[in-house]
Amino acid sequence: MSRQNRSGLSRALNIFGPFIGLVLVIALFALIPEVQGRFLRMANFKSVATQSVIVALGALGMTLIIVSGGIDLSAASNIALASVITAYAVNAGAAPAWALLFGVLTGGLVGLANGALVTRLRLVPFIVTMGMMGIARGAAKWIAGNQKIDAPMTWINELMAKSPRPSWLLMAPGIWIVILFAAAMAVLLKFTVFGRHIFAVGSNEATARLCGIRTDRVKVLVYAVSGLFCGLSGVMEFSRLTVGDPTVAVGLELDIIAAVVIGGGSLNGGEGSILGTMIGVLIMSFLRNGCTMMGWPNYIQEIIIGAIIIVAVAIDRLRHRKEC
Amino acid sequence: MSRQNRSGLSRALNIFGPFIGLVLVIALFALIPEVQGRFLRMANFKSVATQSVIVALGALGMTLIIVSGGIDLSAASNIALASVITAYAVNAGAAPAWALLFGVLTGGLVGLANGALVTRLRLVPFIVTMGMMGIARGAAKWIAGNQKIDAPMTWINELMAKSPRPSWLLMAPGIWIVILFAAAMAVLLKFTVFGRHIFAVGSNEATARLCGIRTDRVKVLVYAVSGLFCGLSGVMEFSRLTVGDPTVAVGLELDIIAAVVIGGGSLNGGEGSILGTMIGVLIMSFLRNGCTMMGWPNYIQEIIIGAIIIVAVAIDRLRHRKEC
Amino acid sequence: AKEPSGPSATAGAKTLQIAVIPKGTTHEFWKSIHAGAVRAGRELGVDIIWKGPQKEDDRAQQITVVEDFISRGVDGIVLAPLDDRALMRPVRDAAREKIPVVVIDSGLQGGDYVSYVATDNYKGGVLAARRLGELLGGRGRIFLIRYQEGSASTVQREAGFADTVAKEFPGLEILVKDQYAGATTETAYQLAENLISRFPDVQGVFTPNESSTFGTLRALQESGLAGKIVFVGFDSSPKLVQGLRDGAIQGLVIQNPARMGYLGVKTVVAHLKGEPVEKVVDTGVVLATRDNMDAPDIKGLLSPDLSNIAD
Amino acid sequence: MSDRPAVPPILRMSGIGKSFGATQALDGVDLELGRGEVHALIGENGAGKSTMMKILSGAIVPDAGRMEIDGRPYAPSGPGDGLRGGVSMIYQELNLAPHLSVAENIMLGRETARSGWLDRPAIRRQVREVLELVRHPEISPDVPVGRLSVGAKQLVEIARALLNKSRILVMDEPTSSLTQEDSQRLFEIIRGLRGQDVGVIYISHFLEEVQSVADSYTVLRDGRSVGSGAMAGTSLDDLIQLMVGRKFTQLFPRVEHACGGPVLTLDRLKGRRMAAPVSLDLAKGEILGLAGLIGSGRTETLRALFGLDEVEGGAVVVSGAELAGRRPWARIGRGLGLLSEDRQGEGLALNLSVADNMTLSRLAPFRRRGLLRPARQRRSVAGLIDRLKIKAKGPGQPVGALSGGNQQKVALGRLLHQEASVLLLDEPTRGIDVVSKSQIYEWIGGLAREGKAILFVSSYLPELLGICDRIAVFHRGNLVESRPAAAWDAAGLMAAATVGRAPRGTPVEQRNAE
Ligand SMILES: Nc1ncnc2c1ncn2[C@@H]1O[C@H](COP(=O)(O)OP(=O)(O)OP(=O)(O)O)[C@@H](O)[C@H]1O
Ligand SMILES: Nc1ncnc2c1ncn2[C@@H]1O[C@H](COP(=O)(O)OP(=O)(O)OP(=O)(O)O)[C@@H](O)[C@H]1O
Ligand SMILES: [Mg+2]
Ligand SMILES: [Mg+2]
Repeated sequence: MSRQNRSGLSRALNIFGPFIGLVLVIALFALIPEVQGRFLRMANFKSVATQSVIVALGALGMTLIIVSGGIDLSAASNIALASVITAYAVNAGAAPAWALLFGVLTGGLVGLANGALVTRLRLVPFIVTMGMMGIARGAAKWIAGNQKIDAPMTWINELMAKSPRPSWLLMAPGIWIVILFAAAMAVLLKFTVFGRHIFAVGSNEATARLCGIRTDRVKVLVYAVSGLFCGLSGVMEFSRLTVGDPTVAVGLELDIIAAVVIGGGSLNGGEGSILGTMIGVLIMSFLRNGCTMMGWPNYIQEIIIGAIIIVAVAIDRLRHRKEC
Repeated sequence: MSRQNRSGLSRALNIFGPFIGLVLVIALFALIPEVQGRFLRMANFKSVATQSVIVALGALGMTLIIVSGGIDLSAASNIALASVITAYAVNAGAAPAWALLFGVLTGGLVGLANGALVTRLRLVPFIVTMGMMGIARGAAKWIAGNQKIDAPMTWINELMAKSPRPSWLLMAPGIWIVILFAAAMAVLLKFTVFGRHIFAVGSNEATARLCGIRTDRVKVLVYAVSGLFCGLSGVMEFSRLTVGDPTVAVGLELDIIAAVVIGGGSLNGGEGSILGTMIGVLIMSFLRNGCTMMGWPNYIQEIIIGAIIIVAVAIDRLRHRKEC
Repeated sequence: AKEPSGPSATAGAKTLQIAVIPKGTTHEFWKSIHAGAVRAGRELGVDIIWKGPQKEDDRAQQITVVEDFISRGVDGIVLAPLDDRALMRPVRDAAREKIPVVVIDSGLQGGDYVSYVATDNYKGGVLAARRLGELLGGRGRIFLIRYQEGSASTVQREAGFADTVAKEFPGLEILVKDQYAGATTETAYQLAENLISRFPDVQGVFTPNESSTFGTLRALQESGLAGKIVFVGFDSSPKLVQGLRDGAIQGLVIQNPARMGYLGVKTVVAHLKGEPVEKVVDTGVVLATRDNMDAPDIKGLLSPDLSNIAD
Repeated sequence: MSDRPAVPPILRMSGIGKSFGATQALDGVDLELGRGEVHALIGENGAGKSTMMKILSGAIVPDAGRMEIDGRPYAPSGPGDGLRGGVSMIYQELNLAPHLSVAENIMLGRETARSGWLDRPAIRRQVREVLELVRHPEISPDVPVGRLSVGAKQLVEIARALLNKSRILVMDEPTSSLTQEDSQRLFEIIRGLRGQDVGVIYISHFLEEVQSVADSYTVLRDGRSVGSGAMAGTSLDDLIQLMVGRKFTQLFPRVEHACGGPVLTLDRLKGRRMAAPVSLDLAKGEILGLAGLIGSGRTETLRALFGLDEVEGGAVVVSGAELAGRRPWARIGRGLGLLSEDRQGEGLALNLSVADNMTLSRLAPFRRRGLLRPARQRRSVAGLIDRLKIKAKGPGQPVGALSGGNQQKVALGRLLHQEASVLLLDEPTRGIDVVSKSQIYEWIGGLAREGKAILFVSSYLPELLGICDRIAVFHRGNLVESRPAAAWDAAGLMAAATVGRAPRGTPVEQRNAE
């Protein structure tokens, strides 16, 4: 009986656990009188959500990769490259829909290249994607001619507008896109054979192979899908900036990875969830937003976010230990 | 007989293998008529060696960490912090020797903190050091008051002077320091009990524990030693810049890790060597040097270096596969 | 990239090689300098090698670049130092190797260079403060959004701005003064957005360089504040010029980077030919507003002709 | 039982060869398997059995030879091909994804799905059924496999293999961590499969088991087939003679030794993962066997005793002094040494050399003025390799390249090198061939004669009865009964382990070595 209870409690902790961190962060700022009123407003929440879109899309793909036991350091460069390609296409007169497609596919191609290198050459993902990080960033600068690419405004730029055109959308279309894809990926991970195989590959690759799972195919797919998400994220970045900027998002890969890990992903593979990741993204965004609102200097912000990453993971760790 | 030969060959490959990459890179530029004469000059080699000192010192510590199965993303921030502290101390009127000591110890403390967090809280090193990366960088900016710190010239700044004061040194004292410590660390890794323990912890931590190795102590020591090296590297950075700059070396941790991995280190732990790492450092430095001399645009350089990282590790991989 | 050399290449004599080393390579500002340098190169028949630090704004890397060019043995160097002290030693090394250095854009301590060709950054900040103060009538709540920790030229602009506000417009209240926009447009965008969430009643903003100006412009546009508050920025780009025309930006302090690059190369070549050169050359700053933006001289500065750089 | 010669054999492997670098693991081996036949593959450690079967499953590509299934050529390029070709396999080393649940592991690679969507109810049903089949319905399908004991993990693997319904089922030492009861159940299942025309290849070092379950056999020695035939009419001695090439007489050599005063006392020791506190005494020169079902808590007791698991209460007294330090390094300092039951996960650092693995717990003898002398280390390890008859290229070979049994010997070698005075052996003979086993029993006896104290955990009752001075039985985490070995018999031990109470007045029967 008591065991039953305990497992019920731990299950509850497991479901609500990830939210605790988020609630704590929001509560923290909501309690500071100085910013209270401003912080808790709908407009601010919307703006935080919009700021989160780019990291969130990258993190969706990164979750798949991390669950499969990999890592992708090229995500941020890939985002920059896709944003440049989209701007280039719009600028060259392509229809916005085509430009969007090009951007997304560019991301997908980079991801595919990552996957192919990881599986064909049997290299550790850390190295492959670290190399790809330089390659994609260099390519972005090359294509953009070391400059921002100015592009005429199109409906692509509406995707990240805080006050969306059909006003019944309430939030930027980008946010809805994230919600949609997050739901889709959560279902993919939990309820499909492919999702199961991703977990298996991350948990024990040798076993997965011996059980007849085509581990290489799983990995290539995971990297390719993740690349597509980076591409979409790049399109959103372009939408937000209205220019294609090859220097954008430097170092963002660490934010993306941090979001996944704060959300319970394990860099050893086999663990992670979309819900957790999304909460991780929001935690980071709210922290940045709150710190700026408080007018704290940037270095304080850097220190706090560094500390929070450690604390969040430590709490997650404790939670897991209790459980077993 | 043929077996004997084969194993002899593979042993030769094993010893000279790491050099192949370096020789290839040097040969590449030595064959381009445009820079040939200049590239192969002693003065240029000296200047490349001096440029390598900072990464090399960081990579010495990183090799220990990677062999022990960890990783340190905070290395570059730690270098910046140490350089700021050294400048601060010199500026505040401390004797140069004390300033140097403070710088090195600061690095050591950050390393110690990493080690303590990794072992006490049982967190993955990736996360701990990612958090520490923000904390150390923020602290550096804080201490420096968001500015670089100008400090009067002392003998510390001679450490990285291309034309050293006692001219019989031939090279910057910093280079000698690297050679000295590299030799010491190579001996430590190969010929001491502590070195064996590092390999054991990296190869299988549970086994190490079973064999009575104090795995936590080994890890804390490894991170602390690595921190000391980062501290020293920070002092060298200060010596080179003549100012304490909190924004220096952003992203350098990836260069450092790449050097270790190009040199045969495995991010799964249990593999790596000091010689390999040093060659990895030189490969990266010569590539940068050659590309700059050629006047190639940065994006080309970024792409080339990204590709070289992948190729170098792929070659290493092939070499290993042959062997078994 | 290496430029095709001018008429004298065919003359058979060895063409001079001049390395031009910016702080970074991806801002439009540096593109203009590049364009100016290339124009001077064409006119004088010298090779221009354009090469910035591998990582934008990294002092250590810039030292490496200077050293590598000394190794290569170029004939002269035009350098925009990332640090007024850190670059002293490599510049001295160059002098020792008889390679003259002309410093552009930001200052350098010591006297090992031939000439200093730059904008008066402090004055740029002063101009911006006056514009903002006048438009607000000397009263109001404003942001000073900084660029990045440790960047000397923008620090001077920020100082010029803050000092002038303190001295001439005591009625202006600077709500925020130690927030850094960071290196990229996106980081500036987020910062400005968050600041606006916190202080929606802000009346004026100053930003000290192109990326922070553009990021802030995007944030103002998105929150519907563009044109409603007084916004003065620094440097130009097509989107900023558009903003100026639309009334979203009330003033852009612009420098003359092309001239900086042009004069930098001219000066170093003159020195190599043994001609006397000025120790300090000011390339001037002006304030562009909606009213004067179509005047020919201002127009040329706002939309520089970059067509001659071929990469 | 080749009484149906007309039908083509279900599997024919001929001229199989494979070498790993300089090691020739297999050299022209032939094997035939008939429908409904259970074929035993036996041989010494390192003879090439696992390699042969990995070739069959597609995990390894052979250098030479051909394979046919049902008369059709069969050349798998990966384990996936093998499975689709109708071959499923239980590998010698545990092969599970620790983060996934029992159900997920059992269904791995063969998830019941409707166009890509997992059919959860169907999966649940099938997993339940197969767990019933192995008579362990108490294993929860939802618990992550990483939390199971080794024995339970092995059951999960068996369940997975049974679920596959393949034409050919290969079992590489499936019972190495099972109790006899579970093993018996497995044999029943195998006999059932025989009726369904499935061909089974069975590898085990428990030759009595092999004899009772198999119809025919092939013996490998040094990568060559040295004999095959029908099991009926072949005696154990014949098999052993084929395996080792000489006569072999005594499995349980008696080494006379005397017990002295107590050296180790557990006083209500309670570890974090132990169900109940345990008290016991161990005397100098005594071999104390610990029997019990899987999950009965023997491993947990050893781990708590050795400081690998957190200790919550109680005391450990060694030679009269209570141990203060609770970490393994402190315990090793007091002369304790542990052999882990999980040799791949914990026992060995697979990519380190044999030399490093053997000497890791005591490097001091090779140190002079702070520096190690690798030549000395190698020499001393070479000595151990000879003594233990480990099949390895040399001290420098990575231990991961050795066969399962030889890896186990390396782990044992470490304890010898460590010169531990209290040896905690958790299933020390797992995966070790008969001859080596008797050798190991002899050493254990020898160690006892030298005055070392030995805790011997085993699920193989004959060896407990054969070499222990005293045997204690665990039941659900409690030590329920401890008697001199002579006062136990196999049935009594089984009874005590299953119901937690020894039958009263069990007659002291002749020790049954089967
Ligand atoms: N990956 C490998 N690399 C190098 N050598 C190997 C490898 N795998 C097996 N071997 C060698 O092949 C030989 C046969 O090994 P195998 O595992 O087939 O033996 P086995 O009969 O299963 O022994 P055991 O009863 O101990 O499990 C051994 O000498 C072993 O050292
Ligand atoms: N069927 C099972 N289902 C879930 N958990 C189990 C099961 N069997 C064992 N365990 C876990 O294993 C622990 C005890 O296993 P342990 O390895 O100590 O037993 P053992 O007697 O050494 O068995 P073995 O013979 O397998 O080594 C239990 O506390 C339990 O957590
Ligand atoms: Mg085997
Ligand atoms: Mg056990």
